[in-house]
Amino acid sequence: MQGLLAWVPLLPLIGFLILVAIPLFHRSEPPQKFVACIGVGSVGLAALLTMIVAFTLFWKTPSELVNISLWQWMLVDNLQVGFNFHIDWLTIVMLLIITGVGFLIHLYSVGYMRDDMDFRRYFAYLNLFVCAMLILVLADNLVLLYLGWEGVGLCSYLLIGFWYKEPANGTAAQKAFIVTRIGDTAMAIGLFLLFYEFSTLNIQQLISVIDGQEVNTEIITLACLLLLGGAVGKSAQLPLQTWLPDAMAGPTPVSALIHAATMVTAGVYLIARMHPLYMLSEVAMNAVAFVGATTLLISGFSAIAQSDIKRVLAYSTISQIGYMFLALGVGAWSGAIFHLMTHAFFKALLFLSAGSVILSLHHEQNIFSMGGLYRKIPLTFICFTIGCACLAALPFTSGFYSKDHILLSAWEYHQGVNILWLAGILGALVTGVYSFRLLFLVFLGKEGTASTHCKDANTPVMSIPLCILAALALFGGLLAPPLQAVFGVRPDEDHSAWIEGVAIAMPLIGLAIAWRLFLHEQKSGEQRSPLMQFWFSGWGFDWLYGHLLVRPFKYLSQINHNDIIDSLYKGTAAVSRQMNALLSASQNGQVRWYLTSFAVGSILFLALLVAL
Amino acid sequence: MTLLAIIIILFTGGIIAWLSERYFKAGGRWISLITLLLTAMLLTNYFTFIHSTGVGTAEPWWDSLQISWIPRFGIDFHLAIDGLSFLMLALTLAMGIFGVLMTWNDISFRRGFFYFNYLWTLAGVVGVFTAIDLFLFFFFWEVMLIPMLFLIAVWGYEQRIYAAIKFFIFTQASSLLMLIAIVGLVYIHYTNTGQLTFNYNALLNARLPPGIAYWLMLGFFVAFIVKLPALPFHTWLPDAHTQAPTAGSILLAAILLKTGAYGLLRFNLPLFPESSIEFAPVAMTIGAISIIYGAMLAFAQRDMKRLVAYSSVSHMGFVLLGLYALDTIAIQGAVMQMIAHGLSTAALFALVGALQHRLHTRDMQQLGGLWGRLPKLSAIALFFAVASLGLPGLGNFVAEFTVLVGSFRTNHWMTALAAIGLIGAALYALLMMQKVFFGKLNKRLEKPIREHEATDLNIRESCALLTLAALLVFIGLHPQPIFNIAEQTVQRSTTKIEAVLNIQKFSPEKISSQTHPTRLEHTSIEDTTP
Amino acid sequence: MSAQELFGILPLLILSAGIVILLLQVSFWRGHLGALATTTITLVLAMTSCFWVAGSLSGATSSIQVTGLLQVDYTALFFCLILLLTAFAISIMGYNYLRLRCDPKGISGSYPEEYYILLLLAMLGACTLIFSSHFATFFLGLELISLSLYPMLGFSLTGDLSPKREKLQSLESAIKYLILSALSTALGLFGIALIYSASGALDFVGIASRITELSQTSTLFATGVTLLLISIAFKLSLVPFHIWTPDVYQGAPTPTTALIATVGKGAVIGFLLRFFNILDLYSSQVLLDMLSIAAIASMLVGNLLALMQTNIKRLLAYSSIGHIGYLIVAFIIGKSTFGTEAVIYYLVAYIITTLGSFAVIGLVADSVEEKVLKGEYPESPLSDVQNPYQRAFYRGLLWRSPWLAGCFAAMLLSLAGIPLTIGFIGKFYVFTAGVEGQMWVLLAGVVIGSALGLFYYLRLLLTMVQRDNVPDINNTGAVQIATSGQLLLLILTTALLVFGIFPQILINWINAL
Amino acid sequence: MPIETAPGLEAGIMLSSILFCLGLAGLMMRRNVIFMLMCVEICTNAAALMFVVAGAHWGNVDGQVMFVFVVTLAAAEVAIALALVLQFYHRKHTVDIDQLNELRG
Repeated sequence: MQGLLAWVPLLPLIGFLILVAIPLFHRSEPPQKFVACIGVGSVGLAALLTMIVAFTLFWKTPSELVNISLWQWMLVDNLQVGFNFHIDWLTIVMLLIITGVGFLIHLYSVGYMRDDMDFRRYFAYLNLFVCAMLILVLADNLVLLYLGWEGVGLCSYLLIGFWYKEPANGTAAQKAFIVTRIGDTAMAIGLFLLFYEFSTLNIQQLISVIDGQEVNTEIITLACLLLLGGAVGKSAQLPLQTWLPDAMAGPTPVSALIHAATMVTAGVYLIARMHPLYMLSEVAMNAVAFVGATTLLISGFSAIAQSDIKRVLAYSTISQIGYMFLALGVGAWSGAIFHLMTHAFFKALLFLSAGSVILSLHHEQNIFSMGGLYRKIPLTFICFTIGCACLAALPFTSGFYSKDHILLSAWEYHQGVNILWLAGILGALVTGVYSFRLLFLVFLGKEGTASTHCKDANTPVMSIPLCILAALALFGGLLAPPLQAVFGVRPDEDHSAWIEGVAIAMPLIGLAIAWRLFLHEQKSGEQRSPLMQFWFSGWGFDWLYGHLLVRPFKYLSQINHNDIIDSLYKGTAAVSRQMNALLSASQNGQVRWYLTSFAVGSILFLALLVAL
Repeated sequence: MTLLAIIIILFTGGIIAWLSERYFKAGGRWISLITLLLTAMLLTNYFTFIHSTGVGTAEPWWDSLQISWIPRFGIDFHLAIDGLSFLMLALTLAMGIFGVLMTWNDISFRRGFFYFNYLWTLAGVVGVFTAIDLFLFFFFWEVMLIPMLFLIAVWGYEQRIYAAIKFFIFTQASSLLMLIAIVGLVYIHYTNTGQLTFNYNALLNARLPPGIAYWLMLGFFVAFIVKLPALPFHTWLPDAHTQAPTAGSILLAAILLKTGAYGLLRFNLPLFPESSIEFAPVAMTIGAISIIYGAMLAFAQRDMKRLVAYSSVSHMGFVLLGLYALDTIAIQGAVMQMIAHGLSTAALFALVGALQHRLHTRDMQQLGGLWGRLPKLSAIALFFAVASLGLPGLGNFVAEFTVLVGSFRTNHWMTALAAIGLIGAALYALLMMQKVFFGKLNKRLEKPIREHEATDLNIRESCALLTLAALLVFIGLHPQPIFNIAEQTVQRSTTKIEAVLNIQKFSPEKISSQTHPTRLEHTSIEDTTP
Repeated sequence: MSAQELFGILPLLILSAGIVILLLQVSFWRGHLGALATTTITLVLAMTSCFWVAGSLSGATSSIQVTGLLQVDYTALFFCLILLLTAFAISIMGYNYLRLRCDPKGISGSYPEEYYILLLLAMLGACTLIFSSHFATFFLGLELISLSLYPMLGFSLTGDLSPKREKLQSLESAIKYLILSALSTALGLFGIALIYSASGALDFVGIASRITELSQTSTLFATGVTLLLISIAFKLSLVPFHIWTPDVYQGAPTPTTALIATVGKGAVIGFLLRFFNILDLYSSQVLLDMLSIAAIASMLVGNLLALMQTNIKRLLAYSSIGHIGYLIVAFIIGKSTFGTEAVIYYLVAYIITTLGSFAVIGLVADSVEEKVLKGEYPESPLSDVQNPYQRAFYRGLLWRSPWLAGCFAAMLLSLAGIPLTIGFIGKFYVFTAGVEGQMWVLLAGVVIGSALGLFYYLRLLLTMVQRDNVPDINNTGAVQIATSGQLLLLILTTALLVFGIFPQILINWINAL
Repeated sequence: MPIETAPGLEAGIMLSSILFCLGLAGLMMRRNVIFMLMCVEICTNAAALMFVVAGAHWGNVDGQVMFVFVVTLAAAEVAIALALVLQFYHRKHTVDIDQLNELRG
């Protein structure tokens, strides 16, 4: 039965292959319906399969591990890497999110992309992405995980640059790929280090090895930090967060699937997966927590200053993943995953709603030219509101449960008031501000310039996923994933009520601030105070990296584009030519000069005779 | 005999192709295709050996042929094949066929002579990969250069003479050093044993004084890394690649560069284990720097072919790094890289050639936005671009990963440095995609496209390229057969080196700078498959 | 002088007889073909006699001492054979050259037959030089070569159909060579006189026995040998005594150039081997150092000079300077049998290749000359493209005359030392010799020289394969060369390839000595 | 073997060396081809003198035989040389060696 899970990544792959291979057999583009059937159907089947398996597994003893060996991938010396899947509840939760949310987004895409020329290419990429993401979470070893890891990166690149005719999109795609690759490289080095130290890259074996023996904490710390590098890159955390806002250049459903629900949370998954390793290293844990805390604040503030609807959501994604990292850093593994799940629901919902808005406004994304849309697109408005509520963690939404869990864990971790907890709380406030600012600016208030042309673009294929996601976002908090088998059970502690109170109060305060500041704000998005400008630019990270890394690199490679080493050989050739000219001058055709040279040569030889 | 037959068929095929020019204008390509298919069929004779190779078999060669050639010097016409040779031969012939198919209509000037040179290059390369008499090896090493020289000089682009001469002088001058080293090795062996022979098997046991051995090793090393090419001897490559006709670039990239790597593995490591150990840190540094430097220069290029050429420098740096890590995993990775790089870069050159053929430019400033007009070509280019940036699941990743994993065990810092090359690879590969295929259609291209000169890939080209793509995917997902075939050869190199290392361990004054902390024994856990 | 002694010098006798017969023949009956026939028959007979004599040398008598002056042994006979073969080839080249330039029916009536007499005389000198075991015969042989070379260099002067420019150049080369060669002869003589005054003997064996009694470092003796060496270095055009080479090569009629480049050098090398061996000069480190320095200088200077040269004859002259430098590397360990073998092999390679290259150049120039005579071609070339001695003329030759160009390409590759050609085996010998003698500096010189050499050989080679401004398919630009010339080229190229791929054949012959 | 080291040998060597150098110097300095030929003759004769001196020193006739040889060959050389000089004059109307420099480079 569990063997069927091997089909889960395979189905989208088959979908991808069919979609890609069509031009080989067919001259013209196939009809959209066919493409949609393949693209959506494959993921739908995968989702169905996952649910069935999950359902059957749910009734078994939770500790049961399942391994699926497909084939031996690499076996060289003591490097043994299998193409094997490892399935536990963490995997299943991830599978459910990926296939479930993925299916809904696929479905939504059918409507969203209906007018696009490259309909088939879009679904091909999307299917490939799902496949890679599934492999990432199914992998039983780090190499296979890395395969999925890079695979999703590639799909992310392709989909960000999907509308390739606009050079800016290409630039954004490149940026995304290269920035994540920097993280990936760190992660790769981490893998080398782990293999060097433990002679295996199988996750379960690694865990059992470090369980049994005294291990060198420094090595573990280093390895954890390197893996964190990978996670930071993929999950757009400090200091590699800069790519995500630009990644919004892709189609909106892509942002929903890749840059909100699934791929960007891969870092969280990685750390959760490797948690026994992290638990051995205090330094690494703190690093994770601080990365999360800083990121959630920085990007939260950035979100307040944005004017593009998708960029707001992008910064909020970074911020929410920051929460997850915070959770990981304080050892709240299941909290992190829980937040991952709820975030997947409500952020997908938000993005898809935003997509509806954008489509309805004919690809207008500036929130300052929106406003008062609640009447024109009510369904979207409702969904967006639900999403915002969850994002801001208003009580009894799914976001509330998961975020509360995290904040409590942060509190517990240091047994009282601490910087992590404060960051979390402040973050909750900021979240409230920017999420409702967005809601107010887009849907309430006066009509903007673009709102007048608004025409509800929702078709049933778009509405249905929106509704389902809205339901999930509202009630997902009840679906706490059964992760005790993976992360162990943590004793519940009683908390004083005021902590809970603060957690509940913060979003509401945020709501109030947003109400006060933004409901009737003048539509003057262009003029910002210096602070806002600073936040708008994402705290100047792009500028910093541009001057620190990109420009010097480009400059260096440009000045050397003729290859300085070649001039060495060119110089040799020039010297040879010079000597040729010099010697040729000696062949001047004058007999007496020749005689002289003969005489001088003789004298030289005789001198040699004396000298030697 | 099969080996000899392969070489002879290639040589005669070349001559027939030349002669046929007078009677059929297009005869050459059919004859070369048939010749290559025939040799490929002959090579399949050796399939039976693939499964029967076990490590530690007394007889290392699958098949060998020894005919006395110049008894005055103990030189034999001695061919032999083992796993490594087999892989290289398979790559050679496959790429040969690929090259013919991809450039089916490219050549209009003296086709017969073109295919003569083409087949003779291949014959020379086959000789290089199978010769185990050092003199014969050197002989073939040189023989393959001359037809290549003609390929570049006659059918190349604007600066072909310059490029051809540069290519030839670099390789030839360095190979003279190798000749000195070969003669020196034989001479020392001769003075020690009184046996004058160029036989590889015999010379493996030559006892060399350490100082001299180091110099001899350097002689070989320089010749091989010029061919590889690694810093600082790489500068012939961009010129040769850029100016060579497409088929020539394919041969150069896919096969000729591999002869350098092959030589390092076949000759340098087993013949001079002590010196290799001593030299390994330097070689690894060269490898790592080549990786970074090549990537950086690839990024700086405007000419698409130069970009791919510099990317070759970068990729072959991995081979050097892997080989001199002196570690089984890394060496296996290097072998894998030879094959994967051969496939991916050959395809990239073929694609650039296809573009050049259609649009008459390789300058990336004059290209752009081709995806909309040439979707198949662009999609395939995308595939090979990501292959060359080392996307997991494709052959290059397996190679680079194993190289890095293995070399990390011997030299952390160089490996970490080399790993940065992975970022560089992403930079140039994506830059190429962006400048050529994405973005708006370049205005300069509107004319050729409108006039239907620029058509998308046809069936023949698509099939050839997709076959390579499929191969890359196959070795990316299931590289084990290749690892198994190469295993025996790699083992032979590493056992010699390990033996030396073990000796050095017992003499404390000779401990090398590398440290080998005790590693945990590999524990195997049975997978529970439901 | 016993019968055996007379038998031993049979090749010399046959050559002399041939000369006399030819002289008589010419004075009674002028005829170009007749003269050629007599010459070739003489050469063939002389070659046969070489085998004959060699056959009798088996067993106890490995050499025949002919009075005190000449010594006949296997090595000398082999050299003799090679040089006679060369002369054969040169006589064919000469025929093609003279055929177009001498017109006995013309106004002034220029006759070509003397050329063959001079050729045979030069061969007599060369063989004498090789057989010599006494300074008198050495001097005689050397001067015979030189004296017959002077008129041969200036032979264009007699051809009344030769272009004016060619005549002037020929004259210039003759006078230049004469003056310089006379000086070098004088210097060599002075050296011999010094040796004589130091040792009191003029035959090599005698000197060898005396100098062991004398102190090894006798200044007089050493100076004498050095001066003699300078004279020989001049003949071999070793740096710094190379400076005459390009001018003389360029100006001379091409067959003469071939003669001076092959026989002129081969005979001297043959003598030098014997001289060094008998006198055991290999034990003198000073001399070897001197030779090494000259060799390195030759390899570098020769190749550097050739680098940008556009005149092909000058280019080959410079390259021959380099090649003699390589040869000296092998020569330095010439004491061992291997060294001798290496020298001989390299020399054979050098002779075949040089002969072939000059044959190509000469025949191509002849074909142009033929067109000039027919009025199809301007007599004084306006541009380099029309001048058959310039590189530009060879542009695209492979497409116009594939076989001719193929032969020339093989020659060039051999000169560059690329496998499949005899030049490679020769270079291999040089490397082996260098390694055996552990002469790393010299080897470095060889490598650098070869790398430099590659540049200009390849440039010439690649000029021939250039595809721009290739005339149409209907072979309008084809170079038509005479049938005898084609045959000669074919034989030379075959030898070059056969000995390059199966060197054992030639090695066996050399080792049968 | 010399019976005794005759005092004349060194003197003879000196004399012939000086002669040789004189010839060489003249060769380098004169531009007239005829004079140059004469200078070559001086050099050759210096060597020939050396033979005679050495022959006298060792008391055997080899040196004198060589002298005859040398003189003969010098004569032959000059005969050819003069023929060439004649041609030179015929064509260039000068015997200045410096006019002979077409071949170079």
